[in-house]
Amino acid sequence: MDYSNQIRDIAAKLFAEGKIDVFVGYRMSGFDDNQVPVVITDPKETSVLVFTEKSVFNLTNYLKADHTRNKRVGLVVKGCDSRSLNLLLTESQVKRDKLYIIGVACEGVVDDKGNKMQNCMECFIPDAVVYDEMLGKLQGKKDYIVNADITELATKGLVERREYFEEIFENCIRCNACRHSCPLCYCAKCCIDQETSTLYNGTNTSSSAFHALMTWSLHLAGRCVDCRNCEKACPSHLPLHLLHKQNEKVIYENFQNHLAGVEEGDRGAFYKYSLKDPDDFIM
Amino acid sequence: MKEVSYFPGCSAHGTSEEFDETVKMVMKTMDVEMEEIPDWNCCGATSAHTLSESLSYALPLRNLVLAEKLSNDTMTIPCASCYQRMKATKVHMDENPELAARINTAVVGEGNYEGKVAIKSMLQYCYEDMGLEAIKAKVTNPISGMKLACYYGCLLTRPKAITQFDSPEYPMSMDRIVEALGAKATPFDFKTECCGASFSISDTDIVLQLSGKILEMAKESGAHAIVVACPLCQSNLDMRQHDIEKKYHVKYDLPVFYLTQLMAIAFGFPKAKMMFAKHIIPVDSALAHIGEVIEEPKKPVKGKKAVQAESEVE
Amino acid sequence: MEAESKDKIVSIEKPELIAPPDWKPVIMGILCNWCSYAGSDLTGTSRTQYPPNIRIIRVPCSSRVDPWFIIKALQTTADGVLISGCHPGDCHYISGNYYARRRFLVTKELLKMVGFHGHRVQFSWVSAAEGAKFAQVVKKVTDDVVKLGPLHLYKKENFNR
Amino acid sequence: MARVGVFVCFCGANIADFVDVPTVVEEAKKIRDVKFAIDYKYMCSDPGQQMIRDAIVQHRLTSIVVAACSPRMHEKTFRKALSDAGMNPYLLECANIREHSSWVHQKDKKGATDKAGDLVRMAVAKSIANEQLHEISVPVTKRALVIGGGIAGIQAALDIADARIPVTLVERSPSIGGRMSQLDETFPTLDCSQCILTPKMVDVASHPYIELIPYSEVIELDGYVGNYKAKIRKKASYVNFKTCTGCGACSQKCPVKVPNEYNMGIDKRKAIYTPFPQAVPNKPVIDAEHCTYLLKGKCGICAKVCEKGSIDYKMVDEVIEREIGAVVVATGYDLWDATPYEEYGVGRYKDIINSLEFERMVSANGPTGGVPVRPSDGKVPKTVVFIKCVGSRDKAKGIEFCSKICCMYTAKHAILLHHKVHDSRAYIFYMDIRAAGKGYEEFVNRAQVETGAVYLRGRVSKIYQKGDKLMVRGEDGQLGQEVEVEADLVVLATAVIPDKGNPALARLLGISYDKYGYLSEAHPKLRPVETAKAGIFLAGCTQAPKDIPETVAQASACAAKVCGLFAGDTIKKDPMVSTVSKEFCSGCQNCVKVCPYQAIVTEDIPLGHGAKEMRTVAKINEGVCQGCGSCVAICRSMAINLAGFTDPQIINEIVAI
Repeated sequence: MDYSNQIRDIAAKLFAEGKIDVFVGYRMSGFDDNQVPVVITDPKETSVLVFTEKSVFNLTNYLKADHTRNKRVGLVVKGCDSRSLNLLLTESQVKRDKLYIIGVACEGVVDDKGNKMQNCMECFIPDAVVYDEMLGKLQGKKDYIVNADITELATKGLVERREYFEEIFENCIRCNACRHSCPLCYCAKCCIDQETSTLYNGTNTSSSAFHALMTWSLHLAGRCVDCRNCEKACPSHLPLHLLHKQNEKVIYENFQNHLAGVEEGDRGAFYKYSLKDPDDFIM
Repeated sequence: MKEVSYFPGCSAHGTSEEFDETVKMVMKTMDVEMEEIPDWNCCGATSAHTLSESLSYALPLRNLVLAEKLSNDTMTIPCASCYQRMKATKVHMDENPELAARINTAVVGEGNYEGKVAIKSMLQYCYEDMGLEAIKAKVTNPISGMKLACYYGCLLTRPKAITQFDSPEYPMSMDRIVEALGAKATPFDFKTECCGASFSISDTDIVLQLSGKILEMAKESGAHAIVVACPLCQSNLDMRQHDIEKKYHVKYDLPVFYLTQLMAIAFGFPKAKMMFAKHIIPVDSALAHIGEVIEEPKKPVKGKKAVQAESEVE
Repeated sequence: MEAESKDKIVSIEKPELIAPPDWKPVIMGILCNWCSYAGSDLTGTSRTQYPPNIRIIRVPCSSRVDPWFIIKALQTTADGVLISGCHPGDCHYISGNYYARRRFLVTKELLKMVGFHGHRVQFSWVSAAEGAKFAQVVKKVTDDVVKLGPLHLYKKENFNR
Repeated sequence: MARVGVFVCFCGANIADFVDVPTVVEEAKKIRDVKFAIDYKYMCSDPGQQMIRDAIVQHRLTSIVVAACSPRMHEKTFRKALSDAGMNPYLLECANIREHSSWVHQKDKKGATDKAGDLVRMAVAKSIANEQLHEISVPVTKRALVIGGGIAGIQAALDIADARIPVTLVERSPSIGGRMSQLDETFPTLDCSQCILTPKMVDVASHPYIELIPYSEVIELDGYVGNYKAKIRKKASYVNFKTCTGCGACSQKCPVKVPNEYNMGIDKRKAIYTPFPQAVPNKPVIDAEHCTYLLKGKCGICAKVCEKGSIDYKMVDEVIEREIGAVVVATGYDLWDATPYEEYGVGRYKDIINSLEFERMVSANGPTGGVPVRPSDGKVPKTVVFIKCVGSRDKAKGIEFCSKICCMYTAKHAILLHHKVHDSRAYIFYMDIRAAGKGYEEFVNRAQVETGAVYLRGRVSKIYQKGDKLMVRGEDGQLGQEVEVEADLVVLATAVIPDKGNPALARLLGISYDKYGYLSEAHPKLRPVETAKAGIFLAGCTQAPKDIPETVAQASACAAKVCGLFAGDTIKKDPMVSTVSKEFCSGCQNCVKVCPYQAIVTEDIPLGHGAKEMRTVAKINEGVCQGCGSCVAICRSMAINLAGFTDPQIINEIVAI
């Protein structure tokens, strides 16, 4: 999977035609063979653009930043990225007519060690769902698979699960990198930072981490597209996807197979309802 | 060439041999290969489900499991009662996994029921799978001139939840088929009334009363004969007709045909093969009407709603 | 797991934690104003008795309940949470309980995954006419939570009063 | 620093017997912010309230907690006490220690006392976060919109207009009158429906405060209570009502015949027509679906014969707007289509008719001149079978509910049949006779005794034709026998269902409807004429099946509600509504989506201070907001809060104990 040349050409063309002000893509990090996102405003710089299976980050995160806000932006999206873009569009955070989207039929990206990422192995929408131009051979939708870690956790006992998560929450240093890296965390001021929320209270104990991460994952429930920007950003290497994938599983199984951002106009599972939603857990 | 599994049921090898024979003729004409379920057993009929619920499902289930071993996706059954038992078992098994688990163990050794074979009565198969147009295309000897009262009986369309076919109260599928053969179906109100069914032996008087009413209404509708798709209906209406006439001092003289018999005639098979000799009421008078021209009544019976929708210009 | 032995109650999630002898569970009950709060009032007027462990908070509608109220309650004061609203279709605000129902299911399943027993968070639909049902629900939740023992998970040791 | 006063009530023995009140007071005094705590025998009594008023002044209290009965009981009383002492009434919190403690823990005084103490602590904690709130005043436009011109709409419009409040009455068909105008005589008095209805119709047309807009439909309703804006589409009538004299020459000469809706399709009307002779307004309209000129461009006879030149083929639909303060919905009922009763041969036999068709036949101005006839051959029937509950009370084929009016009108039909055809006999198959009402039971008895109607308790299982008769086979449950009646005519009392346009209308108005399509009232017992949306009221069969007196009563009730709403220049509203903190709002508009009242809209504000670029944020219309809090809980930015139930208030309660 290498679309570097095509993307360079498209970006150069878009600049030349005056269709965009900014292009968001990937470049080589310069230190190793990993890639980092790059925001290009100078048409001459398009030659640094690359796209391979090392292009892991979800670039829609940059649409909420000041240097792209209200500008005409060209960007590259994979299947998962395009789903978060879909949500940003319905949630009125970006305007479709200001975007030029290069969709990629993604074959999966790899981690630092070169292994295919878990979310890519379980990916059910590899092709971009919203785009102006498509690169690569369409792969079509696949069946939803419950995350392997969630399946494994379900086999563990209550105490074992508690111990496992207690450790996770203890290791959280409340740096909020997960929030900043998440394309769907665009609030003007995050609820955890608001004085009235009494969520944070200035401590970084497992207690406040528990509260913050649980609330965060519930705010992303039915919206998370499993791009794993948060996990890549986490300095403590916490398996944050567990929280999101658990919610995704519950929502998929109970709410008419809802999957975030797959359909145009989707807002996430909590902003609609069905009369057929499960009721048996309620007395 | 279509293929279909075939469950003849006990009566097809006895009282309703002519049904069985003509079904085969019709199927052959329509290019349908029938494959009889090997080693089939009794469906349990009316008796099993009065004795034991489990038994009433277990007996048909064995047949269903055997049917699944054949490669066909549909099984057709001429007898309305067999059809009813099979279909009821299928519907209950599909909807109630607990029951399915319990009954499945009863037929252990034959394999597990998977629910992959559709069950259709002969009438349903003709109507849905063959199609009116295809039937019409095969007619070489139209039976025009015959006025026929189509009698469905209790089981072919009822209960709706089980049969999932046609209207439970005023079905029209058989009427449409006989019309495709060239005959005229009379407006017959008693097409789903009970004929007395199994009281035939235990309390004949009831049968005489109920079947008598059916015959009376069929005669009233102007029919030359009755068409059925169920062996028991046929035997009650045909065999008991003389008794009924004697008891109520009336004369009906209404032969009772199997649908497939008439189809076979229309398809050009010789009368001699229809086993009409097995009928109690002679069929010749009715068949003599073939070729007559039916005068259309002046006022066709028409739905009131249909009239309302039209507007006219003076 | 057997939470309750002869003379000591241990937390089901944290077996090393033993409840003090005078331990009484606290259930935080969040009730919608129009159905369940009215129903709980009816329980009172009809003098139907139930265990005194529940502390009731009134909200206009079950859809007002933000999942982090549940999290907050479990983290601070409560050993169990009961949330109750109008029956589906009866919501005073037309559709609030349908939205709430979705959030509740996901919240409960998430809490279960991170190590809370499912009985810690329970939901019910209690109409304004179901005073007796409310008493039964409270009794059941209280009994359940007593069996689970004290909750000592992610407790905030010194939260602001 | 908060200064909270706590007032604990004995409620006689109600609380004091099972809760140790002095201990609760002592516990309350230990709370940091409580500056004053006291108990009293009856806090709600005048001396009790005086204690609160005195303490507020004396101890400079900033919020009040009353630990007594349920806030649903006396919250208003105590708020008033605060108000009287010059304090904002919304600084009150009630701790419900009676319904939630003393009454439900009568065998556990310690448990009850502990709980009461905790409830007080929670209320104190909440009250600290209480804010001063003020009732919201919403200006009112004093004009009512009545949708539907049947008896319900007519009565509501007249009653409102008599209070000198302008009314706009919108009717879908060319004339007002509705179903009642189709009836012959009415039970239980047998007075002629036309005779009592037409004077009211004329009143509507001539009333100075009523604007009658016939042949039109409401297509849009925006706004909120007191301030609605309605769009009404006036269908093109192709007749200039201003110049038309209603002479009727056009209808006489029109060559196109169309089934007459007014007579249930029994006879024909013309393409240009007035629905019936007493129509109000008595002006014809052209039915565009059937007019030859409008369809094919040929004919034009009506234009030729009209001396006034009132025919205007070029007329188009017109949309008009009205600003209104309240809406009365009175869209009436329809009859259920009995086709699923295949065993009755509905649709196959012409001589099976429904009750409204029978009603038209026996009506003096009906198509048959008041004599019932068989549709098949025009003969006068001698034996008529009436079947009740066709569709009603039938889960399998029809609808579960009882249509309420069929028992009575069937008895009436039996009497009318007897009046019109003296040697006839009525057979009535019924499930139960539900004749609850003034003079109703007597009326049914009269039908049985006077006319010799045969009441057979049982269901009909089959109808079939024999010769030119319909054989009705049913069960006489009282004899336990099957019976067969040889009938000339069968009349089905089919179920009463709401107008099929109700769901669409409900969505347009933003109100709810039940599974049958009946519009839902706010409370089945205590608010039967209001809807959940303030300022929209229901009259007549649009809410549930009703007879005429009930319909009229409900219509008048609607009028009283409308008049009450319009009594002042503004409407007072509870201040428990949501507000948006714009600086926190991220503009995702999920709140717009979940709001059941469409109370949330969006507005554009500058991106930053003085910035030219704009961003979109939510804005709540406090006039429409009902205070459910759905938007608050789904707002991830925590930008919305609900006054009276803010996050700090609820969190304070949670962490208080």
